Amino acid sequence: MLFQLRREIEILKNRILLLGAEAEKIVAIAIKSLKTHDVELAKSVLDLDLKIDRMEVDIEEECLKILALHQPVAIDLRFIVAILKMNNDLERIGDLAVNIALRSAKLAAKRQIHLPREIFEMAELSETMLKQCLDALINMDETSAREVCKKDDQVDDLHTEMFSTIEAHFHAEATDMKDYIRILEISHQLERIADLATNIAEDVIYLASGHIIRHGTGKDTSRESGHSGLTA
Amino acid sequence: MLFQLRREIEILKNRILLLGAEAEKIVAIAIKSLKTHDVELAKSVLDLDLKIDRMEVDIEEECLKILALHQPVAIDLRFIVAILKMNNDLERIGDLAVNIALRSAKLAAKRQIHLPREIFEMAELSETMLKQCLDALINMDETSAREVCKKDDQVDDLHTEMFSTIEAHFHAEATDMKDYIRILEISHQLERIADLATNIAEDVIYLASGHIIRHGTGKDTSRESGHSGLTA
Amino acid sequence: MNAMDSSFKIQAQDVSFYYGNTQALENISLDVQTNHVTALIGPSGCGKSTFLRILNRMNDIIPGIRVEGKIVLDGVDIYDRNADIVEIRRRVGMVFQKPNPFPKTIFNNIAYGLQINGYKNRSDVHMRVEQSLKDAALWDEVKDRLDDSALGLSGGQQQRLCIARALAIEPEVVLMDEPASALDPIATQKIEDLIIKLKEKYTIIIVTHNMQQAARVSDITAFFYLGKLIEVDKTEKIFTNPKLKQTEDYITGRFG
Amino acid sequence: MNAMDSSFKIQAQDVSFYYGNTQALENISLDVQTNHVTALIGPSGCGKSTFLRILNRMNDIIPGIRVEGKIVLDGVDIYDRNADIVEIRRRVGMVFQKPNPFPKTIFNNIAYGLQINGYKNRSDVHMRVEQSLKDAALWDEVKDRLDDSALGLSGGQQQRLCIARALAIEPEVVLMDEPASALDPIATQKIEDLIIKLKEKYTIIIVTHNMQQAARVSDITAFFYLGKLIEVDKTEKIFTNPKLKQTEDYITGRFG
Amino acid sequence: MTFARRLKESIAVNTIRFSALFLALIMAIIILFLAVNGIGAISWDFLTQSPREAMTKGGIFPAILGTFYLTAGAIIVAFPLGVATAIFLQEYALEGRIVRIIRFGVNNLAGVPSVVFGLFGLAVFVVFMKFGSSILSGSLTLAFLILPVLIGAAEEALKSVPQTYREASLALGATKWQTISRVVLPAALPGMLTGSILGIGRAAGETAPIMFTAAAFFTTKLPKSIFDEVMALPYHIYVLATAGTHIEQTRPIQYGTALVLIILVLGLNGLAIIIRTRIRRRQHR
Amino acid sequence: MNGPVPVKTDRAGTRSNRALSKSRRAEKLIKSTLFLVSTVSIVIIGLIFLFLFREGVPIFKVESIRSFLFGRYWYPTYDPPEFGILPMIIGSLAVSLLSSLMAVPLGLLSAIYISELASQRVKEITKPVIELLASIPSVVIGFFGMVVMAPFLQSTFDLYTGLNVFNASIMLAVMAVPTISSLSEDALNAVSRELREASYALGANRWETISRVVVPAALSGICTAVILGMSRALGETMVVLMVAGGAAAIPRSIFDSCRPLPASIAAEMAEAPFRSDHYHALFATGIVLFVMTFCFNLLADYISHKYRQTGTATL
Amino acid sequence: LTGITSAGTVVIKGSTTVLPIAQAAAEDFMKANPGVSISVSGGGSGNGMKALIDGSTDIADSSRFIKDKEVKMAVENNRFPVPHRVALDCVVPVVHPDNPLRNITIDQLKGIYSGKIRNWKEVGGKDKKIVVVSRDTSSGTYEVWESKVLGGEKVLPEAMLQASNGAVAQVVSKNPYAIGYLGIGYVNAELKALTVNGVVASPVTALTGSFPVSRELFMFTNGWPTGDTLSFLNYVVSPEGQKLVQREGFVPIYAIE
Ligand SMILES: Nc1ncnc2c1ncn2[C@@H]1O[C@H](COP(=O)(O)OP(=O)(O)OP(=O)(O)O)[C@@H](O)[C@H]1O
Ligand SMILES: Nc1ncnc2c1ncn2[C@@H]1O[C@H](COP(=O)(O)OP(=O)(O)OP(=O)(O)O)[C@@H](O)[C@H]1O
Ligand SMILES: [Mg+2]
Ligand SMILES: [Mg+2]
Ligand SMILES: O=P([O-])([O-])[O-]
Repeated sequence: MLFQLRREIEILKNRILLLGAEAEKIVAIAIKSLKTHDVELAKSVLDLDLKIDRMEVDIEEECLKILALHQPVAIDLRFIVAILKMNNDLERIGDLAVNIALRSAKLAAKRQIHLPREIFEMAELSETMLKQCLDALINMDETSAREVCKKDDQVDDLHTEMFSTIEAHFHAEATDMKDYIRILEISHQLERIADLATNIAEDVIYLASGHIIRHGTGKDTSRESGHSGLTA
Repeated sequence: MLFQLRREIEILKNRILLLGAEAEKIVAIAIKSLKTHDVELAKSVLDLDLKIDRMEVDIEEECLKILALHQPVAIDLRFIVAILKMNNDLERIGDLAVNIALRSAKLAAKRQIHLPREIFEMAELSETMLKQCLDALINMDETSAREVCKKDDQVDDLHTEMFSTIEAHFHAEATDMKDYIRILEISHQLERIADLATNIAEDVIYLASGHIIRHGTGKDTSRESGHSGLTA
Repeated sequence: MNAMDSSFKIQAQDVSFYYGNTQALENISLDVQTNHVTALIGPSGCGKSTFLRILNRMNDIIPGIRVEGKIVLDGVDIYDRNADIVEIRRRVGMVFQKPNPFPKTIFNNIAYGLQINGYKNRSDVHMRVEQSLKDAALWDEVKDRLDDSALGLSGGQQQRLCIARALAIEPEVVLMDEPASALDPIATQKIEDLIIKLKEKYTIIIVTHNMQQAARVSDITAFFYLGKLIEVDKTEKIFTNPKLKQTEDYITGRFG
Repeated sequence: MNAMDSSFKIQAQDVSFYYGNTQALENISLDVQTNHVTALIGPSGCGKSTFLRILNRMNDIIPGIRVEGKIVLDGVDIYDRNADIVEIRRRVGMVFQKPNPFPKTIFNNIAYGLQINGYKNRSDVHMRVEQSLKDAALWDEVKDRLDDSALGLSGGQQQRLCIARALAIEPEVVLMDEPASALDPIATQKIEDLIIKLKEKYTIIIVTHNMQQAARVSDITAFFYLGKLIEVDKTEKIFTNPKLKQTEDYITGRFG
Repeated sequence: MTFARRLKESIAVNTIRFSALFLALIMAIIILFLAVNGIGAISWDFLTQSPREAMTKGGIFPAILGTFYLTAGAIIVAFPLGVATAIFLQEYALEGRIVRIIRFGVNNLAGVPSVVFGLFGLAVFVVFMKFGSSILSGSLTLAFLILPVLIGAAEEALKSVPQTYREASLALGATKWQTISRVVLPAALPGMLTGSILGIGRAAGETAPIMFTAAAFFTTKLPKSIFDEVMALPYHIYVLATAGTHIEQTRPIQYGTALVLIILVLGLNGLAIIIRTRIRRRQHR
Repeated sequence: MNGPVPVKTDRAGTRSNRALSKSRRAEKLIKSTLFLVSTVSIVIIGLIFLFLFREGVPIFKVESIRSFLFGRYWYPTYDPPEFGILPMIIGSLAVSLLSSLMAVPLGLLSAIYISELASQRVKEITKPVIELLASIPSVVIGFFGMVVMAPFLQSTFDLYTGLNVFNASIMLAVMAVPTISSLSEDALNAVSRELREASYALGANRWETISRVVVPAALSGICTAVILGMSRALGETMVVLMVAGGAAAIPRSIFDSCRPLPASIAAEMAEAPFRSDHYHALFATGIVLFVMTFCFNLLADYISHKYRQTGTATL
Repeated sequence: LTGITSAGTVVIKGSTTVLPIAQAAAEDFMKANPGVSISVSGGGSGNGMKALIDGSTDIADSSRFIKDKEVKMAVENNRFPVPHRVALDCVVPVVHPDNPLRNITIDQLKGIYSGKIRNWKEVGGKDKKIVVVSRDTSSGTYEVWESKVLGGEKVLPEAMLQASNGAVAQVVSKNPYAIGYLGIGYVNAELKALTVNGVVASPVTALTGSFPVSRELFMFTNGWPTGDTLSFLNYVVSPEGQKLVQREGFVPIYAIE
């Protein structure tokens, strides 16, 4: 039963879920700091990010180790490769959360600034997406992963709206332009977090079905029950 | 001599270099379009990006195939994993170049806008870095890869300077704020291209030496000539 | 039954095989592509060797066997009553699990097959011996000792000699039953590299219980289980993303 | 020479070995950690088996051998003049390449070692037979046929029986010389899984020429070449990032 | 190891050693005794002359020659039969009733006491076929006596040719007979030769089968046809030792003849053993 | 084959059909020739049976089978003659059993010595020497027994005669030991080294390994060796003819002389008038001897097949 | 298919008693006639007769006269045995030289051979068991012994039956307790010939018939011999031949100087 490989994969799965949890947490903190203008909170993400970085390196080494020692094929191989990519994505999410937090720390000084409604909608959406894609990973749930992908469009739309919203506010309030740029940047980071969650969801789909759907290239042929191809 | 694996790795190397070349090209085009205000040129990156996306997917599948069929270990395994990551990075560079081009297309309408000197410096630097990291890959040249990493700091500094520069201009000229945001965003993309080039350089270092130096975690123990460790 | 197709060298059509009363193969249909390496994998006793040996009627020497269905070689059923077994075996060469050079000189090991097949002219024979040794990537290692006993060669060299011997009579298909399982890793590599080179000229079918080997050398992989052909597909497909759960379970070791 | 260390079960100190006049091992120093699996890899003839068989003095059977250096088992040199070979072999068990059950019943295969080592009490023997079969993950498969001949078992079962036989007399170290090389992939998996389980209780040293196997089962890998120990390190290090180019070349197949 | 275990081992091992030594001693005594007593009688004349003066003088040349004819005749008949039978059994026959019967025949032929062969030869060749007591009758009797030895050796030789040689040859498009004649037989031939040498040794040493079928007490003239009787070494020893009026006077001749026979037979066997070790060594390479 | 009719041009048939059928005919011819030749053994066995019976059975017109087998007196030339071969049967059994008692332990132990204890050098010498001894002609052994052993025994043990069961048994043992030793050694040798190593690896010493692993694993081969050795002793002619003494009475001690079956045949065949009752009786004695050795051989065959155990595991 | 008739070849078979005579005669005859090849085998009188009947020998030696049954069979086979008396023989009781006994009576011999006398002391020797050595019951020598000594009694089963006169000589000469009997030609220094009823076995007593156990030795041919066979037989009965008979220890058929 390839006992050892099974065990290693189980461990790896746990670790990536832990990393996912940390990524959720860091995003949540960053957004909370934005909402609550809590500079201390915002600064706390830095430590968390360091931890995430370490976890990412460890997971990558673990993947490499598994590839080298157990030489997985088929589903196992796809799993490791997917983990490798998710790992990268989750680490990026950590970085993005740091970006958000740094900006919200700057913004915190200026409580009067109006944070557009959309930004919170986006925040909420991307948090959900992140949660959902990790759940999809746990359950190898293709359907739920596909939902994540759909939600990404909403986030993109919201981000596009942001420009107009911000511009409107900008002209109306004429506050420090830098702050608006910051808000825009936060929106951008959220959009990217959503993107990365989508990537993860795509990887889950790939894992569960064996199809790459990224870049819209998904060649959708599904499993058959008889035996295949070359014979009569 | 594991003939087949050698051959596959050779092919893969060529493909990643091709992809690298395309990435250089798309970045160059984007920057040129920015300089020359050439909307058509800017739009041409979209096709190129599509091509890059396809190449990326192919390379990833190729890597997967090699992992599955040849089950490389040690240097060969590190190479494949490094390629997997570079592949991702190069594709991202393509995306970033598209972003630049899209913004430069928007800016093209407004020739009067002053593009800060730094942006071209950054463009030049990140182009160089990209070129250099790909050369480092070809030659497995750790030294040159480490130079790339150093240059990244310059780019980061330039990007930070950009904020002030832009603010200064902004107040002086009071043009459309959107345009300045665009310029800022372009600067941001360039900074990210430099980051990705650095990533690639780091991967080259990893490949050549076996050490992960990303996130400053490089555990630097170098090869020995005697035999190691556990014994007396 | 599908139509004859010239890109298929051998077509097994609904083949069943019996050792006495025990059925060893059940309705196998498999088309072997010309100039490809086809690997047969599966757990021990699943019928890989049996199937392979059906293809050149090597099983005929076992008493009490029965074949049903058709094995079509270039459009002709080799189990036809009028088929010339000897000629079939010439066209469908075979390399065995353990290197088995004849206890003759290196030269005569190869010349034997030629003489049997009517090569009389000495210089002809010489030429073909040299050529086949070159094809088998052995020429450089043995060219100065053609008159030494073949038994003095190392295991890996012996196996390449056996391959050369099979190639000398210009077969169209080469069957290999676990050709590297008796060899150490380094000799195995040489054989694997050779197989990949040989497919330019020959159609190769190889049985291996080393899945990694199948992965490395073959273009097409066929997975047998309990006498049935479960799945056959491009090797990279089988090893990255097989269609059937059974195959996936086998190659990832979730089996048994 | 380093000091005795209780986390090392066996310490080879500057060991050289000769078959008559030919030197097979040259100044090997290797410390084997307690409750770890140590794998010995290297090309054919590099001295893996020789080294392994030094560790329980199995080489003593061969005439004309000579050992230099020290092999220290729990702080005591086993090549000391006063060493009790029989006792050493009881403490350092061995499992061989080809499954070699005695032509006795399953039960007696295991009981033999116990009786020899002075277990007289029948129920004691019974208990230990059952325990060791359980340890070797074979109990469920054979518990209803303990009185059948061991030769009726499949290859994989036979090999597990041999492992059980070795475990029954409660050795501290288990040496395994290519224990799965005669087995099919599925039986091999079972043995590999077993090895990993066994390391909780035993110190295991395994010779294998299947590098993947070494990668899968071992904690520490030692690479031998031409009678020398080239590199020894954590297995994951050896297989992802070995220190020496020679090792890297061997495991990536750039060798020879 | 407990003391009891050690003691048991050393007693057992020493008993075994002692028995082996004892056996060696007995054998050495017999051989040495014959050699010491026989060596004096052996001379060039002894080997090349006929017996003279009521066998009390002269040599044993007719007996040597007769033994040669008998064994040569036996091997000429038995070798092809043995090899052909072995080939049939090993290469052609499918397991089945016929093979079982043939094998049964061979196995039992091997166990037939030599005196029964003598009876058989007497009844069939001498009497029934009217060959009389002659080289022909004796050779045929001996041939059937050694046939199982030859079949056994030839079968072993064929068996030791790896099955894969045959498959390899067939896979090259050789016919069955080509395979046998060009691959299998050459590989098996040394083994078959060893077998036939062993057969010769056996035939040369047998007395009972030729007693009624071929052996003459005395003849100086060398045989002219296969229908002549001949003297033979084993029989010569027997009659010298048990018949004749001058037994004590012929004692040296008896020892000498025994020694010659032993040297002949052991020589042949030694040859077979040497060939066999050569072959084994070659095969092990 | 359920294959349909072959398809048009037959590439597989590049050789002309005539050549093909010719070579097939040749192959067939070779096969049938070999078959015919290989039946020779069975024919011979058949002939032996046939002629033994043809020449032997007529005696049973004169003497019942029972009184032939169990009669205690052998007076073939008296009037009326008595044809009881019980003394001969018992003589045969006595010498073969006694010789086995000597030869089996000696042969077995020396085989164990050669295969298990002797150094490679000693082994390389002793093994062929033993095989050589197995081929010493029986007449030579008989000669030795008669000329050397008999007077020696008689004077050493103050016997009435040195030509007796004991002497014959010793000489037969000398003949059988090499057979038993050599065949047993083969059987021991066939026990794989792996099996021995397995035992050593469990902490067994040499004697434990020999007695509990090696010998049991070789037991069927050893049994076959012993039975074949005994069968050889039973059928051996010259030794008993020259050494057993020739008394056609049931021996009462091992120092009595006796007349085993083969000796009786060999000694009297020459003198018996052609196709006389005596002649037939001797052939009938041959039948008895033949049947006895036949049974031994069947037994050996049965044991070697039934209990065939290979030393190594079969995969 | 009978090979015996080939020119220049004479085959002789039969009695082991006559064997030394035939061998010696053949040797000398061949020396004188190098063109002739003679082969001599033993086997016993019965065997010789059998060979004569089935035509596988030219001359059948016999230590007794042909039996009725054999004549009948010969005639059935169209053979006509012709006896040629070639020598006389005494069948002499012998003991080991160490045996103090010198003389023995026919009755004692009968007692010993029929098993009624089992100890030497009963005939005046040491207190030792008598080891009885006899010829095979089918031999010519035994037949003489049976008729002249045993007189219809059966030889005791424990008697060591030997296949030839030589063997008897061997056994007796090696065994101090043995008694045997054999043709006078086989008596040698290692044996002690006993006088029977006080009569010494010798050519004279044989010729005169005073030795109780004497007999005639024959060579039988099929019909009147011709060619080399005839010459050989002539040689045997010629004075030179009879000298050989004497030399071999037998009694010539006529007195020679
Ligand atoms: N000569 C034979 N007679 C009877 N059954 C046989 C014979 N050869 C093989 N079989 C049976 O046929 C089945 C298929 O055997 P085959 O040798 O083809 O398996 P395989 O896939 O080659 O296995 P492996 O990997 O062990 O070589 C097995 O169950 C085997 O026991
Ligand atoms: N009994 C022996 N006598 C002499 N030389 C030997 C003996 N056994 C092994 N050798 C030699 O010692 C060297 C090491 O042999 P060893 O069996 O230890 O190699 P190995 O690494 O186990 O090889 P493999 O992978 O083929 O089992 C080889 O060169 C071999 O030829
Ligand atoms: Mg197979
Ligand atoms: Mg080894
Ligand atoms: O051999 P016999 O003279 O006694 O017949």
